[in-house]
Amino acid sequence: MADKIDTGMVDELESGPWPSFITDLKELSKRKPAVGQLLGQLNQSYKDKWNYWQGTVLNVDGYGGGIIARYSELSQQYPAIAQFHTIRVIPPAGWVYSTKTLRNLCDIWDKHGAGIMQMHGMTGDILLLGTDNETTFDCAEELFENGWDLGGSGGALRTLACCVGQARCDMACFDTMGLTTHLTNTYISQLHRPEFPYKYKFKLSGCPNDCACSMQRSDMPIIGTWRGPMQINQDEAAKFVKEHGEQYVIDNVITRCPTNCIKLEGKKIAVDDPNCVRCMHCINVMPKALRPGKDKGVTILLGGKRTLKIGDTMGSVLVPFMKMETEEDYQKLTDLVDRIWDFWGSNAHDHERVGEFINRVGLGTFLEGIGLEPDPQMVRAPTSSPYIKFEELAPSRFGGESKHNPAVRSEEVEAMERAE
Amino acid sequence: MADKIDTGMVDELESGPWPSFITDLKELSKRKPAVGQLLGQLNQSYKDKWNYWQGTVLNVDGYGGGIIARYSELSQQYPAIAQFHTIRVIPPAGWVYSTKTLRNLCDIWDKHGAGIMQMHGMTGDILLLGTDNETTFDCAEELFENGWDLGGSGGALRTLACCVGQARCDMACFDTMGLTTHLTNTYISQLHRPEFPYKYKFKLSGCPNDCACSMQRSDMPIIGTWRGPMQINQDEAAKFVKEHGEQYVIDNVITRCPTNCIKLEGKKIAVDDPNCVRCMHCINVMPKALRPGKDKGVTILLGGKRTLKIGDTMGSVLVPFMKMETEEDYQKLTDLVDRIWDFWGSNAHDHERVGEFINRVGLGTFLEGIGLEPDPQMVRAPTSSPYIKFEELAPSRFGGESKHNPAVRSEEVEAMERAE
Amino acid sequence: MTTATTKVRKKGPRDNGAPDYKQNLHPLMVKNYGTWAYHEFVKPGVLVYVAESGDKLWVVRAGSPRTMSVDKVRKICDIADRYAEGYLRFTSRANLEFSLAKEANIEPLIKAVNKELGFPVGGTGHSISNVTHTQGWLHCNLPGTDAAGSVKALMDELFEEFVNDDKLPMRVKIAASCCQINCGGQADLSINLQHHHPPRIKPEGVGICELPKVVAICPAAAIRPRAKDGTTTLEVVDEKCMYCGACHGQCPTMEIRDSETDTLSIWLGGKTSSTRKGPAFMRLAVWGLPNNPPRWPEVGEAVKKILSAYKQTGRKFERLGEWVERIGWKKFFELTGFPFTKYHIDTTEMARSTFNTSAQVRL
Amino acid sequence: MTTATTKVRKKGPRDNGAPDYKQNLHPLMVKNYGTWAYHEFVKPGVLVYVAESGDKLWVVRAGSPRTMSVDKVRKICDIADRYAEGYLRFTSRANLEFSLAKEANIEPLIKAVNKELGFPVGGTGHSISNVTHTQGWLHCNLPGTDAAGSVKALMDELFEEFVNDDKLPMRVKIAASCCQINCGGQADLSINLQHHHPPRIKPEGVGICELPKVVAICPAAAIRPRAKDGTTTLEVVDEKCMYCGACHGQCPTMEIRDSETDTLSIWLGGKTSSTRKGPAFMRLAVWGLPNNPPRWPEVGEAVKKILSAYKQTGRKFERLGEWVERIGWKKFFELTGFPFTKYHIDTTEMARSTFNTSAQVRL
Ligand code: SRM
Ligand code: SRM
Ligand code: SRM
Ligand code: SRM
Ligand code: SF4
Ligand code: SF4
Ligand code: SF4
Ligand code: SF4
Ligand code: SF4
Ligand code: SF4
Ligand code: SF4
Ligand code: SF4
Repeated sequence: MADKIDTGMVDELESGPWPSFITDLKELSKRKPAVGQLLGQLNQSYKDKWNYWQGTVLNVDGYGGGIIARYSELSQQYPAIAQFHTIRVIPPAGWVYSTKTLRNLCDIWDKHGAGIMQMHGMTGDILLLGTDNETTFDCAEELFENGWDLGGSGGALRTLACCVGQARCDMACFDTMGLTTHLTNTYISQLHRPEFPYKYKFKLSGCPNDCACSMQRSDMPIIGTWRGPMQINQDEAAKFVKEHGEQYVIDNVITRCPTNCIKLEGKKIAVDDPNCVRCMHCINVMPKALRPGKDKGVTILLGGKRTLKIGDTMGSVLVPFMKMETEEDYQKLTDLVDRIWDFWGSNAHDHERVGEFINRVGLGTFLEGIGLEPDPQMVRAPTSSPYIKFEELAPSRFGGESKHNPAVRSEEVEAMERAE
Repeated sequence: MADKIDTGMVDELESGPWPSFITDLKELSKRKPAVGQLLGQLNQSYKDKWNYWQGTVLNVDGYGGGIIARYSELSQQYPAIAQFHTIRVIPPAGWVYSTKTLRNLCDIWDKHGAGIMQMHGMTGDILLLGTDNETTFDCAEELFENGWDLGGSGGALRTLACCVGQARCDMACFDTMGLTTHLTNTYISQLHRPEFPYKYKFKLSGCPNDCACSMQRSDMPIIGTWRGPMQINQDEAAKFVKEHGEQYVIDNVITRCPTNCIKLEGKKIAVDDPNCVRCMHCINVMPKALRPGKDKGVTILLGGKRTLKIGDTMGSVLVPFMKMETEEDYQKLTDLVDRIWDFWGSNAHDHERVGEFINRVGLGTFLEGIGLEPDPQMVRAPTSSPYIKFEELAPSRFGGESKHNPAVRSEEVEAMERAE
Repeated sequence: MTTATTKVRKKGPRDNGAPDYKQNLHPLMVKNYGTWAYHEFVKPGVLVYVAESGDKLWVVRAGSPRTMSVDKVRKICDIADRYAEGYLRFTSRANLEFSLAKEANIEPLIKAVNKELGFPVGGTGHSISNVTHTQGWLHCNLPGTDAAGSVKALMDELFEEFVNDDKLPMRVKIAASCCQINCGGQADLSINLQHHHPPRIKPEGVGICELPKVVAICPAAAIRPRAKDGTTTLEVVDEKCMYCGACHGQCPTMEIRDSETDTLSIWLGGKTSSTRKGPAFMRLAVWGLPNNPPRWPEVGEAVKKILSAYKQTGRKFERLGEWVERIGWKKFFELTGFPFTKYHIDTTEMARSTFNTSAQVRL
Repeated sequence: MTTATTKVRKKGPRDNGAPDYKQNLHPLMVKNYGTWAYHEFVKPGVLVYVAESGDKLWVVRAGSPRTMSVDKVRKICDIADRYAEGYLRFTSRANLEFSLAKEANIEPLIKAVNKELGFPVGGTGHSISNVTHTQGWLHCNLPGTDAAGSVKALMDELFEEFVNDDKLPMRVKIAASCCQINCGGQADLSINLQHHHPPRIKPEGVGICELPKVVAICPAAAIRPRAKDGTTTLEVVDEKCMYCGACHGQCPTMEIRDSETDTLSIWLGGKTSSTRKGPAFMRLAVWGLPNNPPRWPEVGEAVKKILSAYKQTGRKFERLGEWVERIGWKKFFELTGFPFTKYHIDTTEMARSTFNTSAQVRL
């Protein structure tokens, strides 16, 4: 059958210096006919500028997500891909593998599926492309046997992602891999069984460089930072200035500081630490001379997501600083997460992510809902609108009236109404 | 009667180093009983924290505005202020007076009114406080006889305001007084007869320092600027550097430039003119060394106002640069104004200022409506939302559909509906 | 009422337009119009302008209460005639400016201004200039507080900052507004009235206004007509109302003020100039200050607390809002001791644009 | 379909959670965890990390197509076993990273990666790293274009920028998304699909989805139920619809794609790092590019035009968006020759926050 398949258009993707997945998959198709048919359908898509997948839902026993089911509309022509599902698999935190681990995955997948892997999906999962309704289950069970687990999908916690962090990076301010693993395992049930209004993503970056793209691609970015003074090695600083020249340092370090808080005093670097906003720039340029401070922790943000519906949002500061080292620190974090999920879970609309929910109810109300004190670091600047409802200042006859934004504790309101 | 009036509370405003209007008005009350009664009512307001003025409308023959009519709720007690109106009078542009002019005004006002003047109102008018239904007319007629005219109120053009500009300021890039006078006289009918959806204010500043507060307090800010290179006097620059020291210049000039486009090269100042955004800062600090460029003109903006309803707005760039020297330049400006008034006038809601109108219909649609090409200088940055309706790219079967924002040419829509 | 216009009387001309400014310019201004080369600060309240022709014009600025008797204005004219060639102007902050052809006239003029008018000279350079303000109880029909009076009390407190020009990092512009309509401008620091509940409708008044217009003006669509005893009256949906007072301006029946609950708020960081980062809006700093005539001491205290922190930590040429931005609002609240509350957090459609969407924190 | 789950079969454990990362770390990473002192760039694609202990770890990065056969992944393992102590990792941009205890292994490893895998080494420093992308026609049910294929074509064009680390002012992150849902991230430069009309409802399909859910998901409230021939179907109010495709994700019947009219747009200036001025969103730069498989040449051309302007006028450490901000969008459009149109002007609720509300202009 393979030789009958037209791949004329996708063949054009075999030339050029960048590695071609077409060439690789063609090779694979020699022993996996489904892959050949996949290339055939893909070629048809290229011709027609049209897609031929239908999506539905398929669940492994005890799981409410993790499988992205696809049915081909061209199954007449390409029966081997009539069903062609993706299994999302949770990777080790930070996408680190021993060859043993990775070979084990390859073996299981070669046995049960089409043998196409994506390392990794945008959320961070290992994506295994190409099972049918039958092999999905067999594959999943063998994955489970070998210690693997399914990733998230639907209105659930999604697979977490983090940067390489302390395993290898000199900038890292907390144990991204440790916390990612801890949160994954603590919330493994929320990850597998969709019970949220909509998806919820954590991404963890060891420092504000945010190599895990947490700010814009996760509902709850957790970003490493430090309190107190930056570490400065003046000898290395002097070496750097000598090597590159003063003008270079002024043009590329001093004038780039967002708060104008770093100075070159002779060959010495002086940082006005209380005004340093931990933007990382100077440290990035002079990593031998400058390092994050010693009292490390995290900043916790909330509400990032990509476009759909209200447009892109970024995380915004929720907790400016939290230590993140001990059991108790982890406990404090999961307590906060629980309160957020509780309030969001009971008050959000269907398909409303936590950032959209905050947009609707207001950050002030949200903070009350989760029991967190307002902090000026949560905002760039206070409101410029005078239309504010100060409950404390309302006369008693108007007292207790609801705020500018719709009341979120709708249960209470209903109860009050009934009592009247 | 005067001695029976309680001014106990406002008397507290007679102490202290700042000049007291109470003292001044008390003096005046000796020959103007109404002023004494005004102080009495004011004192009552201080006691009760309550206001006792009712407002209505009063028009001078042939005028639709210019008088702010007030009736006292305490007229039983204070009959002399039963009617106590304000006459708004257009000042000479830039609030310049010869003593002859000013004495003439004092004389007319002393003759017909209570003799209280405010120099000037927030919009820029001369405010004459204290006439009744009768004297208002007599006063107005005598003002007219002497070349004065009434200011604006209601849904009309308001009295224009401008900074001192070229009359005395070394920063001025166009003739603020000349243009203010020209616009006032060209549009005197629109100023006197409310025919707009709502008020319209011009404020003119000779340079981006905006001493006339045009950005935030006028619908159409007109701000002086220049094209091409800044004028630099390197001798004066060197003197300045010598006098203040290099560090001072770096800290107070170089690092304050918003686009990082000014440098100190030895004792010389170098400006990367294409990236200079005419913010004025460096010129303000070194007015002898630096001056606006020679090819002067204006930037025209649109949409500023204070809080009411949608919150504060600022003007935003409409025409990045226009020469403003000749008859033809003036004509080009009034043509533009006419088009704006036409489009806004026929499509805005009642009580909708031009900035609010743009908010509702979208700037793109507005530009089409007034026949102006989009210019990247109108925005800080292009949109970040992918939800855009590219009419050119819509297939013909969906062609001609209306845009994201409600169609503004509602007449056309109606006509089309009727045709069906 | 408008019947008065029908009375037969002699009619003056109409549509005169603006008085000719050229007739009102100091001769040196006419001569050097558009060719001024530079200026220098001579001393507080006094600048000198040098024209390309070499001519010099000295400008003396005096603080004015804005509200004046004709008699006071005539005295001003007297002084201008004596020392300033018979010309004067007012500034955009209602200050008085005399232009002098002769340097020798500066001191005599200052003396006359101080003695004969009782006005201080100052307001230039890095000073606190006059407070721009509104009508208040003197003339408007909407105010919840006084304007001219509260400003007089405040300027008494800030007098030293007016008559000096180097006590502050940068010039400070203050404004005050007497109702939420805010005729007072944006400013470095502004004191504004704040209402705290929806308008109470005075039932006796409902007839006097055009109901559809009142309904239409509400930006929150909170007003709706209601049939009552055969006639139509209005009602306000409390939850929707944002206490803006737009309806009160349209119809006195919609009483928004409340002498017991209205308070004053302090807003910071407004800026209209395009210098450096450009114009900015004011932000809520302090709320719930009592509306306390005749001298509003709590407001004066709060303002001075803020200015004192600014004086201590502001950098030269750094406007009040730029200072707060640099040191961060966290530091601002620490330095001044005012609380940061949930009410400081924006709840409008633009709220998200005010959030700290970065990991930039001060720790 | 789900009957399959009822089949009797041996069940594995459940809720395993994440594999233990510690088992998968290179020994030097375990030893020096959290105590890395600094890093240095050795050459394109190669960095060295120095720990406080003095240990050195060499990291070699290789470009990967992300979509790979198990056979390819096994070859990767072979190489890691030979030169990298049996460990490897993937980056957040789907690149491959080998960690080496021995400097001497660098060159042999690079040779093996090039030869045996056909992968280039690079993507570090001021390079263009791998393009993050989405499923496209390979697996998703919603795409209007392909992802892996168009990215392969683009990376062929940008190969030199990948294998060098000093051809650009700063690192450039590129992303691509295959429908308006945008699973691809924000990036310095992103190529995204754009729909141009409301969904056409496939009448035959309306039964298959829960209508209330479809109605509810629409952010513009553009979908409403309509009775037709006794059953309920849906209709879209064209004027309200913003072509977002949210309904298409909910129900395949709401066909939003159109092979004739869908186009590609280029967005610039996304940034997630909090460096300097902090994170930023991408902005529309170029629209209406044809969706032209198999190699999308027009997109490659446009991208190169932008990058060439950036290379010429960007300053060191200035991300793409920071560069445009500094030189101004006016200059950007001049340098690249793309037009600025009314579609570039924001029309959302936040529109006003994108306007140039200052007199700051470049003239
Ligand atoms: C596979 C993946 C793209 C890829 O090739 O890497 C993907 C694919 C899909 N995404 Fe996604 N998203 C993927 C990462 C993302 C990301 C990026 C991220 O997580 O960092 C985003 C943007 C960030 C965010 O969460 O907003 C993203 C935003 C969406 C959205 C819009 C959500 C929103 O609230 O804006 C949808 C639509 C929805 O959820 O209704 C969506 C929906 C989908 C669906 C499930 C389409 C659907 O509704 O049927 C796609 C399934 C394709 C398939 O056949 O496998 N996907 N999706 C990524 C997940 C792989 C993994 O698990 O590792
Ligand atoms: C007199 C004056 C305050 C003062 O003491 O200086 C003033 C007083 C009033 N203003 Fe004002 N406004 C005055 C300048 C302003 C300014 C400042 C400016 O023009 O630079 C603003 C803010 C800028 C702007 O235009 O937005 C201003 C924004 C308003 C508004 C809100 C308009 C808006 O769209 O946001 C209203 C309410 C309205 O128009 O419905 C208003 C309405 C009023 C009324 C007419 C109240 C009313 O609706 O009955 C006040 C009459 C008071 C009286 O008894 O004279 N006044 N008003 C100022 C006019 C004097 C003059 O003509 O020179
Ligand atoms: C006289 C006046 C114009 C007028 O037509 O009336 C004026 C005159 C001058 N202004 Fe102004 N400004 C005047 C109101 C303003 C205003 C509006 C206001 O106060 O409400 C502003 C905008 C404020 C804002 O942004 O909110 C204003 C923003 C400036 C600036 C920009 C400051 C900045 O960096 O943001 C400068 C430049 C400077 O300070 O170096 C400036 C500089 C000047 C200079 C030095 C310009 C010159 O070369 O003559 C003038 C003398 C300054 C002095 O007071 O030391 N003037 N100036 C106004 C005096 C008001 C007063 O009595 O205090
Ligand atoms: C390996 C990786 C983390 C991981 O866990 O996988 C990583 C690793 C490093 N990043 Fe990163 N970044 C990685 C993705 C990112 C991302 C996310 C992305 O690419 O989607 C970002 C955010 C991009 C954004 O803002 O949109 C990112 C923003 C940075 C920055 C901040 C740049 C800036 O100034 O804005 C630095 C600092 C720098 O460049 O000096 C940085 C610096 C570094 C350093 C030098 C940190 C260190 O000391 O080890 C690492 C080697 C850099 C190199 O490539 O030359 N890394 N880095 C990711 C490699 C991706 C790839 O294969 O190309
Ligand atoms: S986010 Fe920071 S800690 Fe993590 S890899 Fe990037 S630079 Fe290193
Ligand atoms: S980390 Fe950023 S804010 Fe802090 S000193 Fe360095 S450049 Fe400035
Ligand atoms: S706006 Fe400019 S020109 Fe006008 S007075 Fe102020 S500094 Fe002078
Ligand atoms: S005017 Fe402003 S933008 Fe231009 S060089 Fe001077 S400081 Fe820079
Ligand atoms: S702020 Fe309000 S009360 Fe004060 S003058 Fe303006 S409209 Fe009247
Ligand atoms: S105060 Fe404002 S929001 Fe409330 S009813 Fe009146 S107009 Fe509407
Ligand atoms: S961007 Fe759209 S088409 Fe592409 S993977 Fe995501 S949901 Fe599917
Ligand atoms: S494309 Fe978006 S806006 Fe249009 S109907 Fe579907 S969900 Fe609604």
